[in-house]
Amino acid sequence: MGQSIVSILPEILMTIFGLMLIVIDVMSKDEKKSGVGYFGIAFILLTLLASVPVGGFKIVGFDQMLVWDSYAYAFFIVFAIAYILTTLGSVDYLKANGINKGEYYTILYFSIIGMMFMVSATDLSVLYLGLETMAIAMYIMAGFNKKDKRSNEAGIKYFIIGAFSSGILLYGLTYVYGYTGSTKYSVIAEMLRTNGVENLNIKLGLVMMLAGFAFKISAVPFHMWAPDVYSGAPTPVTGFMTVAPKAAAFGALIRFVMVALEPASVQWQLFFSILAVLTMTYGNLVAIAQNNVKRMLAYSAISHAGYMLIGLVAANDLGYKAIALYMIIYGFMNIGAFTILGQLKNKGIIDDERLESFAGLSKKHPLASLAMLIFMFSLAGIPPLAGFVGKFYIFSAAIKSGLVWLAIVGVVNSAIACYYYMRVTIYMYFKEAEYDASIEMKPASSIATFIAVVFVLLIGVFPSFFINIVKMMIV
Amino acid sequence: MTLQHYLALSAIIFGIGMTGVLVRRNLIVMFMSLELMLNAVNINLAAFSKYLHAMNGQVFIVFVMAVAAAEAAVGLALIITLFKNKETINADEVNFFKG
Amino acid sequence: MMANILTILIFFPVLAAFFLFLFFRSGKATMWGAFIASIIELVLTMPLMTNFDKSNPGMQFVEKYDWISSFGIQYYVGVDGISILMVFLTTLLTAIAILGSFTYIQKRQREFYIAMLILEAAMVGVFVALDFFLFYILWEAMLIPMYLIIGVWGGARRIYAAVKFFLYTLAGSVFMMLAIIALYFKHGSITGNYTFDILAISSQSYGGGLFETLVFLAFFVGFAIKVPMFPVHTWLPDAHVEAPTAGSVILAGVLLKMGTYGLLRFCLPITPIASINFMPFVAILSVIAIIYGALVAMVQEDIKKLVAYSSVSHMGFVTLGIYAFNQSGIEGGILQMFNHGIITGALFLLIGLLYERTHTRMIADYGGIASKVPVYATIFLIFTMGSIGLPSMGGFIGEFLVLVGSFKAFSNMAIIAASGVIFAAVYMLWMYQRVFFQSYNTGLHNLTDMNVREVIYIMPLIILVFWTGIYPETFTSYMHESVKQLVEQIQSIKVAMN
Amino acid sequence: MIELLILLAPLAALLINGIFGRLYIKNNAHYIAIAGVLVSLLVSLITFVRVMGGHTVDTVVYEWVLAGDIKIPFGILVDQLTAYMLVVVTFVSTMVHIYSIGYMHDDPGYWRFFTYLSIFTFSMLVLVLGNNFLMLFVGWELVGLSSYLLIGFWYEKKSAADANKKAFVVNRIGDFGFYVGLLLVLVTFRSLNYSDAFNHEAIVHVKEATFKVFGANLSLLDLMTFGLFCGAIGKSAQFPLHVWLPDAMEGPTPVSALIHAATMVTAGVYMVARCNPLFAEAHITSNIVVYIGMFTALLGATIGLTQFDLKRILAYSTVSQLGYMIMATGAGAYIAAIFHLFTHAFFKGLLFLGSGSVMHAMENDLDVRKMGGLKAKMPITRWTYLIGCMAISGAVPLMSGWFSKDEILAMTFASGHYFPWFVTAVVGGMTAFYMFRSYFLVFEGTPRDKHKFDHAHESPLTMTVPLILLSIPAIFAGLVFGLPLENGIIHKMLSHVVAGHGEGGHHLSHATTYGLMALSTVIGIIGIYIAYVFYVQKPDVLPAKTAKAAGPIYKLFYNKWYFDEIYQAFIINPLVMISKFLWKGFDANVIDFIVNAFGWVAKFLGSVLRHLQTGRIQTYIFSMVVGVILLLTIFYIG
Repeated sequence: MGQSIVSILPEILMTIFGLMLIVIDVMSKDEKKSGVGYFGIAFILLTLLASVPVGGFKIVGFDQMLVWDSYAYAFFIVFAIAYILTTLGSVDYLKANGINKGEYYTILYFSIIGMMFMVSATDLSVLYLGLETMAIAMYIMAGFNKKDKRSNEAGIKYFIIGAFSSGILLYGLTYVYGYTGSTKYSVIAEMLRTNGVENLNIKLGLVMMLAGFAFKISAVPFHMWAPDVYSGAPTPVTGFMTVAPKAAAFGALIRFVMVALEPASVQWQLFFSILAVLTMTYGNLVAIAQNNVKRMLAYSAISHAGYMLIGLVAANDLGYKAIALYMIIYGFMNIGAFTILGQLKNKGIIDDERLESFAGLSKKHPLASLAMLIFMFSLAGIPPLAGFVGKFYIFSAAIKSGLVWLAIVGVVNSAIACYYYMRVTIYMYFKEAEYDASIEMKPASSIATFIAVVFVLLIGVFPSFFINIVKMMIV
Repeated sequence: MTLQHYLALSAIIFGIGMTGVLVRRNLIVMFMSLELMLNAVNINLAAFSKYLHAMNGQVFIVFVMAVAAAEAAVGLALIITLFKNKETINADEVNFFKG
Repeated sequence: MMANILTILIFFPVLAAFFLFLFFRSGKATMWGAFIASIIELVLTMPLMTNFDKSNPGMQFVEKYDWISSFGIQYYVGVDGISILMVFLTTLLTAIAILGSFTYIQKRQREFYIAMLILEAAMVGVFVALDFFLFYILWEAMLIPMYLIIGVWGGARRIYAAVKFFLYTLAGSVFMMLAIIALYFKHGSITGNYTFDILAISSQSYGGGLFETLVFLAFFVGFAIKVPMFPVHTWLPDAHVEAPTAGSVILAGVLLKMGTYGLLRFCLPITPIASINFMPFVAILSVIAIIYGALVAMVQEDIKKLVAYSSVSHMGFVTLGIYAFNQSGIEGGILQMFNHGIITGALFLLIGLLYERTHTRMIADYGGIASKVPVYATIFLIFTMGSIGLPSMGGFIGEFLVLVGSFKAFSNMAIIAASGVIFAAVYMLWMYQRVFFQSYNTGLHNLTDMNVREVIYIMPLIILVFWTGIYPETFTSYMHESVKQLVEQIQSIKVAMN
Repeated sequence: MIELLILLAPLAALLINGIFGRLYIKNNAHYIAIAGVLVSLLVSLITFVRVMGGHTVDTVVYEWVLAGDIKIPFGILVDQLTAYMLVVVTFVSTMVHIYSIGYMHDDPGYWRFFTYLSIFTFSMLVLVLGNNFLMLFVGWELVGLSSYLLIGFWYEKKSAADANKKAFVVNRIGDFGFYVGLLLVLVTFRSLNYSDAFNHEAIVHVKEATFKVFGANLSLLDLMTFGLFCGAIGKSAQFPLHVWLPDAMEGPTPVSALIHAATMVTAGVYMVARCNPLFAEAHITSNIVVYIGMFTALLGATIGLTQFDLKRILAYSTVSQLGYMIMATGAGAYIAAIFHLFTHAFFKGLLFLGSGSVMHAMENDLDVRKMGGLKAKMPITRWTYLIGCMAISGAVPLMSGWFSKDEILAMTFASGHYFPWFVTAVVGGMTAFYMFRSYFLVFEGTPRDKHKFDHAHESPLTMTVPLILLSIPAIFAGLVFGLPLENGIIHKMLSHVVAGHGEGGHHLSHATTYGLMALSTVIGIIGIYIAYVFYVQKPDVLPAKTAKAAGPIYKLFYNKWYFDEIYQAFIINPLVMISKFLWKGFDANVIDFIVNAFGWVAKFLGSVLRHLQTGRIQTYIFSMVVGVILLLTIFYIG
């Protein structure tokens, strides 16, 4: 029993801190609400330090229902990074848009607890619970800005489609449970190995479950919700949503696929390779046609999910380590880009995230546009920035497992992607200012951007520290 | 009443729920059909649990119900805020974002 | 200090750029700061050149530190006979380009000079990198500053040119990344030690089958775009015409050489069997490039575009020389790379001077300016004759060695390539006549002759162009041993093949 | 090693004038230039005497081009052939330098002219002194450069600007052939040094070898020599590539005298003579050389008959005389060719400088129809010009021309080329006719343009002294070097260079040689008589009448056999059209189209796929359902 408690110690700690956050929120005055966020950061850092899995050990709890190991910890780092950067980035945004409420930070905080359960789940029920905790928190965050019609629409769309997809996931889950007799991954794997995948009509369950996951990581046939929700939600939330939930979904998916469905690897590799090609190509092509930077970055988030799927399809340990590293790097560059986007105010007539409002920005705000340039080229995967290291790792995993054709598709896609990332720099550096758009970098958001830029450059040039974190992961 | 009967029943209810979501325009009705789908899942779980003589299926039903309740609360709240702003809960009006 | 001279050469410009970025506010101060930094860099290359042991074919001034040990990636740099001239050319041209753009760049001077210094660091790095990962990072890192230089300070169609340049080069080098990773795993599986070390990978043979051909093609595409070879050259005229003077000097002077350097450092040693199989194909492409580049240059209306197409023709000679696989061919190719850097760099500087004064590059707008600007006309004539390959100047020696080498390897190609000598004279002299001779075109105004500053920064190029012509041994002595080693390696494989 | 001084003196003059000319030396640049050339002249004369004493030099100054197995030195070779060339080049160059002081007196680019002259002298000496083919080629191209600079000296004139570009390009076409020949030499003899290329065993060893070029298996020696000969065609203005020499008259007259009469154009003859061991073995090429030389001689003479511009007449006569020399080398008479080169340099230089002083007097108007009766006003120019005409016509015995040209005719006859001998004999008559036509039109008869005649005056001393000095060798060069016939001083000296297979072949009995000489003298005299009748007795009747009678032939000759028009129509225009097509058509439309197409396709697909996003929740959910169904079918089939 003691070991089970220890296995969910990080989650317990987080919950306690979460409750304390609510209390702090209630106590703090209206304009001091950002204090809640800073406390949140402090608490998450504390848990991060407290729950370091010494020496890559595995604490299995609750009769193999969940496990706390270096794998889960690596994803916890991604969630922590996402939380800290988003909080710093959104302090000024919330003040500017008049939604400076403490609940913003607490709900964000609780969603991380859901993600932690997802990542450490080795049982379908724990997986489902974590999934839903995170999902519900995200529905609220998407629709957080009550007064803004766009945020409402995002919330509603995310809710309806999210609920529908979790319905499909559950339905698949029942069949998997029904025909393998248990919800534990190890047992499922055992049953699949003995009876083989063909004779049990488990395929229906499998496909529906994987479809549910595909929805969460916005893989193409199930991605329709992503552009509208990402564009509608408040910008820092979009930043968070493109990183943390996606990382959690990938974490849970890898563990489920690599452990539970290990015997059926041929099937799900085929499943995900189709999805990977569609996701990358669709994401990149439609991103080119966008002229609103926020929507463009939404589509780029979809395409990056495609690159990560390549890591998954590679189905070797290098593959999922590459995904984890990619998530860390993606976290920094994407949230950095969204923070800057959040601070962009355009007193002109058109909505402020259009490409034209970036025109001539480098003259007025050299530092901010330099940071945006670094994020854009890092997203495009140009060395010496971090994006390249992530992509390099993913393509190495693909080639190691012989998927050269998939690597070629990935490489061609990243070449196409360069075009729309470059268009932002074209407007910023090469064009003259058309509208008097301006970015006032307040202290909090400039710290967030600074941290993001430093890490993007650091990982680009000295990636060994982060590679070592990821190296210890074993599914 | 063999297992197949239950599975068939739950599949039918699931189908009704899905078409409800796809066809109806009113958000509230869509939300109800979503709940319908979840109940179909519960039937399935109960059937399998009995058939496998294992309790964890039914425990799972409790989880599903709890989650459905939470979802309902959040979903209705979102629908209300949408109504306050756009005076409509017709799914087709909710299309500011396209392309 | 001598042991890690290379690291100093790579990181000094970056530190200087960072220092300028932090402490220098005004454009003028950054300008002089950047110039001094580039001069120091040039001075630092001098000990590299003097202490270089010409009898040792292998790598010198080698530095190796672990970088990403889990992947077998090291910070591994070294220079040998093939790359040392290129390092000197880079530092020299950058210093001259910076001095040359004092009056040319008016807006946003700070960012320009910082971009130039970072570009210099990346270029030096590419020529000395001996680890695939480090090479690839610097190879692509160079794109960003060059893209900004073309895009921000370029001419009218700069955005199209910058985008075209960026995507064209990227499309080529993206396949190179896959080839590098494939080599990494293949080499690892054969020898068991997973590393990105170029020398280790090139010392291993890969059996000449489909794998080696695919790797060769991936590398070849990446480098052919950079050279540029015939079918993939259309980015060069746009990038050259739109880039500011300093940009086109560096673009023509150094960036083109990275393609041919890549062929020498990667294609030949790592995939020799495929290179030998593709020898006729590459030779045909080079000859087409020579003739095609010359013919199209003949009918250009814009001087800069004409010189750009002439670069396509000259680089055709270089690739022809390299793919002759014999000592004189390859040495001729390397010498031609060095000469082309000097001659075309100087031509672009001179055109830049003209553009600063008259703001037009169309040949039709000029006429008979020799009477107004005699000094400029004489210096321009020197470099026109250099570009034609007149003896007593470097161009001739390079071309002669390339033709000798290629004549031994494939005589028909060499004969057609030699006809390029005629077309070179046609297009350069026709341009020279329409711009400098005939009656003075009154439409031109404020045409003043070169002032002292401009003559000073052209002077080193004039000296070098004659030096390589009269006593080329000072430069070719560096490469004898390294090229001999490379040629022996390929000849032994050639003998083994048939 | 004082021979090196010959090179260094003009080089020093060139550098001093070139660097300090514009600002400091300005109008007294001629002192430095003449000093340089005089030093070369003196040292050349000393070397000539030492070479007569048997002292030849073949040393390496420094290793120039090193690449693997190729070692090409920068070396000096002084033997009998070089000695003669040195004397010719330096002597005529000095005369032209002195002459130019007067001629270019008030020209703003005075210092620039003398710098270019020094460049030319230096390059010609490099060409002549080099001890390997690469040095020869370097001199070859540098001489092409200096002719480019000097022809285009008055670059404001469009005609001059066109002429110098044309000269350089046409030379360059010849140099392309030279380059291929050079490469062949290097590949066969593994070195470019004359000593290695010309040793007899190596040549014999290679005699039968063949070389595959574009599929055809040609004999190696013939291909190599033909390549080298292409260079000579270009440089010595032989048949296909002769078009640039008449246009080169755009340059100042001293330039025409020095470069386009005496020295540069003879470089081709020198090269063929230097490579006589190779040419002797290459029989096919030698035949080609003979016929090209013959046809060029005919071509030059026929066009020369009809021209009215004095300098054009002399230019075409040079083309014709060069034809003679080339024909001689083809027929194996290398010594005769060099002998004619030697004498031709003096009298043709004399004629050109004479025409220069006439031009000077007639305010730069060269149309002979406006001249006449100048003998009264310009006695020295008249007499020197007359000596020149007599020398070139070969009709006046004991004059230098008579010796060398008749020897060529005799040698061609002896070597069995009867038809070329016949044609060139007739051409000898034509030469006499058009030279004396020019003399009579300019100096004899009544002045046709009163106004110009009154202003005419004798040229200053600086111009007339060189004329006199040049007329001396024009008269006596033949006598001093040519007697006794066929083994005079020049024959004995050059036989060392042409040892073994030059003269040995075919000796004529004395009777036939004298008979041939008499015949050609008679033909010359007939030519002069006809010219006298045409242009002195009935100047206004006969020329017009014969022109009308000749009709189309006259028009053909007058328009320079339409070569310029043919080249323009069949080579230049198509080339420009092809390149325009390649640029606009291929580069812009094909490659760039594909490149832009990638971008456009991506954009198009993007905009199409974009519309899938309808914004309505139902379509999103529907797409999910469709997705699931599709994947299910794949799994159940797959």
